Amino acid sequence: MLYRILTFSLLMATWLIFSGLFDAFHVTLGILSAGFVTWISSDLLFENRTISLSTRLGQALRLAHYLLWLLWQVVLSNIDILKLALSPSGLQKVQPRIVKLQTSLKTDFEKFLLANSITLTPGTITIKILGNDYYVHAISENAANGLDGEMERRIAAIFANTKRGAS
Amino acid sequence: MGEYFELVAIVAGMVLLLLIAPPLYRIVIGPTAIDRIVAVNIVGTKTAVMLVVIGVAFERVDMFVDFALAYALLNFIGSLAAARYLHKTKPMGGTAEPLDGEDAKASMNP
Amino acid sequence: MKWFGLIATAFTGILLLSAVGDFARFGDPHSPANAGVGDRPSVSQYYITDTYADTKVPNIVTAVLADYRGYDTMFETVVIFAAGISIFAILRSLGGPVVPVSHPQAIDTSVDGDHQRIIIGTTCRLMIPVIQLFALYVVAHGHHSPGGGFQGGVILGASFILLALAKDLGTALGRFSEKRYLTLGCVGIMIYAGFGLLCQALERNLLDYEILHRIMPATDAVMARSHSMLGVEVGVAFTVTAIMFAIYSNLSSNGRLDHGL
Amino acid sequence: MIVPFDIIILIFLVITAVISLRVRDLLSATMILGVYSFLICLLWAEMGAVDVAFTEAAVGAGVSTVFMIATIYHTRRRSSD
Amino acid sequence: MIYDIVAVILIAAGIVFFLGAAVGLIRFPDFYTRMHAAGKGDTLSSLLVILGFAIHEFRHFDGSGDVIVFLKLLAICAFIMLTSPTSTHALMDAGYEDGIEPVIGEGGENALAETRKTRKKD
Amino acid sequence: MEFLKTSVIPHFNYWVYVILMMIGLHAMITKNNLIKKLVGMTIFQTAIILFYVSIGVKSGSTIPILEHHHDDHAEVAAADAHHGEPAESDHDSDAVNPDHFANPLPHVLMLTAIVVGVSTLGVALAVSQSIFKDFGSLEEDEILEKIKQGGAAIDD
Repeated sequence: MLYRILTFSLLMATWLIFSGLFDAFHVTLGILSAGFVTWISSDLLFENRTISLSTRLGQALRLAHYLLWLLWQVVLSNIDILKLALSPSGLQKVQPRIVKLQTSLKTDFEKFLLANSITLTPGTITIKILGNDYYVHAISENAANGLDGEMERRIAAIFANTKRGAS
Repeated sequence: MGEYFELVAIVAGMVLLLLIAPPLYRIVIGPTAIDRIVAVNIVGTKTAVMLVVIGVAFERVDMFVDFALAYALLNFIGSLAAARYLHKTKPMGGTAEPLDGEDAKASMNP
Repeated sequence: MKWFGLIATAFTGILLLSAVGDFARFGDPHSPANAGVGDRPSVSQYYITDTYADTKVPNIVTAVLADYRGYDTMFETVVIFAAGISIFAILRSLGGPVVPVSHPQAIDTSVDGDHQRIIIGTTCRLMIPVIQLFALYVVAHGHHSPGGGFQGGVILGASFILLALAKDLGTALGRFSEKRYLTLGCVGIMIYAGFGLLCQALERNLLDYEILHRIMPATDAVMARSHSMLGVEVGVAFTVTAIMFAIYSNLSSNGRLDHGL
Repeated sequence: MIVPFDIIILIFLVITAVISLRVRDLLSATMILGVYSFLICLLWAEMGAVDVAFTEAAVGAGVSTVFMIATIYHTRRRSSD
Repeated sequence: MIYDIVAVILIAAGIVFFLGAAVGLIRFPDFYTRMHAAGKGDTLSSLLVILGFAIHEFRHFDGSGDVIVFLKLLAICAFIMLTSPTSTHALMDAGYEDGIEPVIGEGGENALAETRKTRKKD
Repeated sequence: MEFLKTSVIPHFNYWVYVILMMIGLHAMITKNNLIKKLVGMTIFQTAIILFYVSIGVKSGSTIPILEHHHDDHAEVAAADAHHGEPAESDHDSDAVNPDHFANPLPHVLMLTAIVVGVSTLGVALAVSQSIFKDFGSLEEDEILEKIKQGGAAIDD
């Protein structure tokens, strides 16, 4: 029930951003729509419902902080690609390879975050996840060496205090 | 001030439109089917951006932002469907034909 | 055949091109279609100048679609519904034991990994509620910004299609089963026709929404038109959602609704 | 209506239409038809037909490509011409 | 004024990154490396261009509509950030499943090669 | 050159609509594959929609959605931002100048056509699947050959 209310309020906030009309009629429509979506797909937004709300809040704050760091990594990766693509000798530096990466992350969401972060950071894209092994396509040796596990540590730190409740 | 930024929008839009040409080149040449799909994905993202640009040029962004949002939300359904298709069918090495005739097919799926 | 096609195409093309010169210049505000002939204004000018006074709806296209030309739109919706029903009639194999027909190409040779579930599944899990909310927003705000029943319905249908693509067809059908979507399609049409018949019951013409202010609370004759348009759009959205998902589920499973793309 | 956009998009449209009909691989043809739909959505937005463009955006990006891929999955991917 | 300058700088940067992605799409040797250019260049550059226009919209603060448009544009950025890596990954994986052999540079290895071999034997 | 200036340039859109329509028609006549024919049909259909929308375009006009009317605050801001338009048009809707808005009628006619078009595309694809079930092919000549031999399995 708690999670239903959380879903509903998140969706309602999204509706208010979408709508921009705050008269009674449209807000009523918003409540109806958000309620409807909560009814048909509330189980989609949050999968694990055993975590308390305060830990969720802490996770969300740390996640936002992590996303800012990730944004900076995205800028770096683009400068990387730009250098490779535009410099005349760039194609010699393209030495693609597929490397295997072991991870100790447990839950699906952490793995998802790691996979997308790998995809967004310089020179690497996740191809497959088999169990705890990530198969990563790296565009050069440099990029492959960049996968030193810092990202994994950061992600593990986000969800650090929920290991008991999660899984 | 408004006209000045409108000009910026039109110039940016022209450049963005002309930058659709390289993916289009990839679509025309594209050795494999999946190269073409990648190019389609790029054009889709660019379309979402272009819609915002057109909205600024019309000075009615509040109307155009809605379907830029629709594109951002729906764009990956097409690529996802193509990816699912390629997942579920025989590996073809990117082409519609088996690689070297029946022998290759037999060796792949004995 | 090739030469015949080329000749026919060229002939038709030349015929059409010879008429192109008679059209008004592209973008001419005073062409007959835009400004009427002589001193008689065209109907589109009436729509632009008088819609807001008539219906209090800023989006002229929505107003014309759902109010002035509501009769047209009602049967467009019926056409969509009929398309859904005919696909059902063509493809759906009902009754009897399900014979496992071998798909011509369908051999799942993929390495069984978790990436499908983890990456695509999680993204779709996060996206689908937002897409559904956005679709409802599009339906509800058709009066003030582009959008309306058709667009919202297609987006809502696409969200279920996305669910079917991310997990499998069974998951999507578990939420939105065949019985439900056929019912929803009928309900949409009935909502639309119901608004029309309600007007007739109050002794006005079919789909003449003005009279509905008698039964709607706190509305006058103008706002009644605006609110009835919203109701009609909701009906359209229901039908379009149902039929889009019906088409997808039948096409992707070849009418057997067992496992799709 | 912004004339330079108009001309560029129309040229691209003709190119994509021809290419989508010339490819032998039906999956590619379908995806290129998706590009065609994106471009025509841009064209209508630029001509001021916002509602039409929105419909085309929802239909072209969301459903029509998926329908065609579903059919190709159950039939055959290769075309003889 | 300062907002406008920032906006124009962001848009210009976005266009430069788009250019990088486009050139990479043409020049890179195989599908996998092209995917690097396409997937990353596109994400950041659309983000930057949309952010530039968002800042332009944010500038005149008097009406409520503009803040809403600003927030909506930020929402577009968020959704592109979420969907773009996913579709990149999906296409990459689909390409591998379709049997396209990656070009391996000198000194590199293909860690996925054995999984493909075992599948062929099945 | 004179022809180009007087006949092609002012009617550029109409020329392209004819070209697109002929591409679609040619595909529908000569292509052998049924899916290819459907691709041609889609192109043909969009060409017609392009024709209709082109008719409704007015140069210098904006989209057919009136400015904000719901609150006075935004209305003033909108009137300030849109210097090209007389400010009183926002207050008095009788003073809306039709030349400032694109013609909404073609948009209405074509909006439903797109969604109906995708539904009919769905029906056509369903028929193709059904044909493939019966004949095992989507090529027109192979299907005709099988019909001539009478070897089509009517029941599957």
